[in-house]
Amino acid sequence: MTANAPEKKTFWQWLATIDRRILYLVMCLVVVIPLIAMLRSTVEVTSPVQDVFNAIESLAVHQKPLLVSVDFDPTSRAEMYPMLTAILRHAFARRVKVVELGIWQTGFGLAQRALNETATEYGMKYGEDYVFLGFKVGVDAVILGMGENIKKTFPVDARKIPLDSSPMMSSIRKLSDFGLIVSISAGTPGYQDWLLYAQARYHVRTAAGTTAVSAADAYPYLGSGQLTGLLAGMKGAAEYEALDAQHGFKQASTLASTAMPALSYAHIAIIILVIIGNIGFFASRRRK
Amino acid sequence: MNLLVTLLLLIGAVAPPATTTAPGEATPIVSSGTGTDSAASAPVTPPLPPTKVRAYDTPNDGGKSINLEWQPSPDKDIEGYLVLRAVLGAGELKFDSLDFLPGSENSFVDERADDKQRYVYRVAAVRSAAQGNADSNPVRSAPQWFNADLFNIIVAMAIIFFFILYYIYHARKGKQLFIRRIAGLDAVEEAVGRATEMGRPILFVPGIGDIGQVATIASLNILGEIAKKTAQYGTALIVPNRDPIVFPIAREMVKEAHTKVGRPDTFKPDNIFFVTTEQFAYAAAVDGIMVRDKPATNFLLGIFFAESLILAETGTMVGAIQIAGTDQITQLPFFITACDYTLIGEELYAASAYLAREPLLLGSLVGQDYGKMIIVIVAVLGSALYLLSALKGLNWLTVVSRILKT
Amino acid sequence: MHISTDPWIWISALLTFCIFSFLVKDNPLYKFAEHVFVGVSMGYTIVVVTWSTAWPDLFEPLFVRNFAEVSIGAKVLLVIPMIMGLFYFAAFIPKINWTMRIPMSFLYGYAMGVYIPSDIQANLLKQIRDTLLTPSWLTNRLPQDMKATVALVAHTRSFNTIVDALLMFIRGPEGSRGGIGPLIILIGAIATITYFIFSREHKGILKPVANTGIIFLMIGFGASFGYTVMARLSLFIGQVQFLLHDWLGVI
Amino acid sequence: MQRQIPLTIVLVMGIVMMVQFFIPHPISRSLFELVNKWARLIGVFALILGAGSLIFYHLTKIQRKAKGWGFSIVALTSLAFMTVVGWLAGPRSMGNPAALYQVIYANVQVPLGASMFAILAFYIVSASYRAFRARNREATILLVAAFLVMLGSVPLGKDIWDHFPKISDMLLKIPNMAAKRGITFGIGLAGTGVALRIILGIERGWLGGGK
Repeated sequence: MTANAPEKKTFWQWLATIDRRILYLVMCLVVVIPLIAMLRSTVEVTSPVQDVFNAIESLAVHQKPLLVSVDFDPTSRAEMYPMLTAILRHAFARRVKVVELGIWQTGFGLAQRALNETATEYGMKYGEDYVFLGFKVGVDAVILGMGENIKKTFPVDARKIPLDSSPMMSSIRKLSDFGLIVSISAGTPGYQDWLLYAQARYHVRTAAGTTAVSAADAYPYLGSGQLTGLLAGMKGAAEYEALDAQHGFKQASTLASTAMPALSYAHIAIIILVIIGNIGFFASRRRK
Repeated sequence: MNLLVTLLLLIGAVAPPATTTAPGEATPIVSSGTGTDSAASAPVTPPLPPTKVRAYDTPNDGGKSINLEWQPSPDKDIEGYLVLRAVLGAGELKFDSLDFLPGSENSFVDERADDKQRYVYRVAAVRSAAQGNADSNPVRSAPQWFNADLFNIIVAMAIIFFFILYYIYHARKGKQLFIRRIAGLDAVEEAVGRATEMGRPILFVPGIGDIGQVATIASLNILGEIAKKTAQYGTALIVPNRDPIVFPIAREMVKEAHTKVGRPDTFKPDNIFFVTTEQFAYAAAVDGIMVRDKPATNFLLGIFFAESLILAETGTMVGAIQIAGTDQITQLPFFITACDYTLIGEELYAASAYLAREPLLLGSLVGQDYGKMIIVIVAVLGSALYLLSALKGLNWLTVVSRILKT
Repeated sequence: MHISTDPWIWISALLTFCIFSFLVKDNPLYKFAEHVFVGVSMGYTIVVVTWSTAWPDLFEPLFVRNFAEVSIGAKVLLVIPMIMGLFYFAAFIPKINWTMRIPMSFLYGYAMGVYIPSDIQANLLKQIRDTLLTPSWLTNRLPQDMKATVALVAHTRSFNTIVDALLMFIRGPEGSRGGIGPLIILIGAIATITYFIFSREHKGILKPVANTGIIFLMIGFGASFGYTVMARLSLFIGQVQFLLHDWLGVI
Repeated sequence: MQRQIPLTIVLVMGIVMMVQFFIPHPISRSLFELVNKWARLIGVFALILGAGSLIFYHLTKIQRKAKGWGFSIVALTSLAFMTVVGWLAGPRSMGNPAALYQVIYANVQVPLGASMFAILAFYIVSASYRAFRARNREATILLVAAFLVMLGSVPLGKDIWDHFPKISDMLLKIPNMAAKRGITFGIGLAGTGVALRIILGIERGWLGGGK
């Protein structure tokens, strides 16, 4: 925003004072092009991610339902939403029955969208293959209530259909009927509440997805065996997507896998821009 | 609390759940006393009971809680312990189950005790649906009037209060106190002067914190000092607020500053206004103020989260001098990179004392510096003693760590 | 390509563009979004405070419920904060405008009184305790990691192994805080706090210590900055994915 | 009077709340809850004052036909619409995502917030470009540390040199932790200092003049 300098800038001076809008344009292109071009980087699957995958595979074998708790909002969508769709796709591809709910009111829209999107892809029927319970305030009361009787806590689902009339809910009465709980959690309340109230009290296996920044806090639960598995940040989601793709699930999603190159290039772009700035800075200083 | 209600229901309705029972495996039925497996005809011998079952009121709490401890049953192959409770009173003892614990446990906290009742607890070692019982002493829960676990905090408070008050007292007696220069605060005068020369307003952002956070209080105190200068020079001072409780205080601060320098007539209450409570809506609006009112100087002082860089970068774009300060460690890097001066943590807290040059306030800064010396001494000496506890015969020195435990 | 037909998605998408347009320069689209944002968010706060606090905790028990439902004592306990709250409006009456300091002083005193003990607990005692060198570090971690360092140095083949040895020396195996790490933290924390000493000129012994503190501060701020870059970029990627996926349906 | 009453209230409240911290007895607990509730209820009135200030600010702009007064109409309309819709929804609408004001919240306020937040991705670029110059020793240290951690946090960094993540981890765990501790010690001490000065009435800018 500095006023136009009277004398013409040298090339080196220009390098040191590139207009911020050019920087923004570069950043925008570096992020958007890889996303549209669907570039993908190969990821190694780490064992906490593989563990989540295996747990859902075993649900398919034992004919047990999956509970997915959507504990994030649009602010953390980039990291969390791909985890949600990747897990739902896996479950539907394996014909695992899914019950979804959320303990963040602001996550309602995303939870609904993810479920609708993936269920249609696999031709799942509402009420028979999956149910969306919606959102309810008061985490501990909700989880403990579900531990006793889901229908008491959620007499009707998000579509206002009584749970009694859902065919799949006839065999799912309380938390312990689930084979696995997955909490896609961007903060509190989140997976820690599911561990505290559901895993510790009702002994349902619990896995989590967290943001990259808070993954460090989740590792101890993994070590102690309280968490069955963990997806950490966009990378975790990308790994899960890779697993989905390896197993040939049609429509395997690519949200995270395509975001990884964008993330990498953006980091490199920043570093290059800073280096350019420094070159310009030192070159123009020497000339003076 | 809900947790235990449901737990009671659960245990009352069904058999105590074994913690690690895999689906399909039989859970032991305890209360009936007979084996579940009809094919097994041999009588089951009950396991040996646990010993030394001791119940006592949970110390340092608000009552309604009783601790239970026991020595494990000599039988190593038990499935776990069943904890039961009976009210002592007229008639026969009637035990109700509270919880079923794995065999590795040897203590339990009952948080559903009634302070008015006396209880007896029973811990039963369980094996193949047979149980070996041991009862506790009678016990009653009670609230305490002092939490002895927090004694160390009182001591720490006393030490810090002593140093601060001692130097405030010194200052009151007129002793000269030295405070080194703090660049970011020396720049305040220059920043206010610049705005005056340019005939442009000064923007003061008190952050998004509430008054429960000391950074916000510190920010308001600085606002008072800056308002004195702007009132003297007749420079416009804009203060947008996010917290409804901070907002009237900010307005009072500026108003009082005008009164103090004898310019109450120039106070413009409309310049100190409330925007909205939402973090990013506030940031969006302050960005708008920056680009439209073009302040010559921005003060970003107080609690900031992600909006720190949004505000600081926009301020840089419009070419304002920026003095920022926060105690939010995660946001400091952004202020350091985007602002001209940054007050780091404690510098922000000390700012109003530094600017006001009031002896009493300066005295407290000196007192705090002695507090820092104590911290260094405790950290170094504490480490040394704690390390020595690794030596044989000196392991009582682990007390160092316990003293600091909170 | 499936462009969304949900009007709410369209609204969200267009508002997103309005906000991003600020990056080019201030413009009417941004001003529009900004003012909608301010109005809507304040309205939402008013509604939430009404239905979560003002109505159930104050107005309903005070004015709607009768004395059989809410005792007179309980009502008095609600009248007191109401009167204190009403003092705020004394600001408009010059004669008694000082009374608005009553709710202020109540909140100030409450906040500061609560603050002191928990501040000492969380920011002083706990932090000091976490900084102490522990005997288990001295007797287990340190010798183990030093042995590993020596082994790495002995097998030095390349630059990478030198770095490995150095890392082992500083922080022990990956993910742990071993090696001489705890000692560095203790020294760094002391140096940093020395920088914050105000009542002495940074001369003599204080000067090198405080300068060391500045170095720690700069490494810390740099690292913390670098660590946050990914989180911030993810946010933008999230918004782009929303536009491309939910709205335009191109990915 | 005008100074004595507020000063006394601050002193008494400060001491009571400090002492309360150490008393586990239920009486102390309920006192805390009561004061806490009072603070929340007083906050309701402060919010009314705040809303009044916001409305007044924009009304004045409209009245004076100040620059951009049309947008003030936008702000006031949004505010009024949201408030009325929310009030009409009734006390039970809080947990109901289908209530109109919740839908507006989710589809207007939340994406606006997410977009403002996402703008940071750009600002972090312009801030790094402008400020990360190796001008002096401190700036160079800052720059190098930031580079190492950035390279350590993306897969591409690991592809370039597999030691970047390890170095990044070390920087965050050791020197970063040391600096944080040092700052926190200072904050802990000085925070208590500020709070004590307020309670004792030494720092009383907010009271200012009057007798």
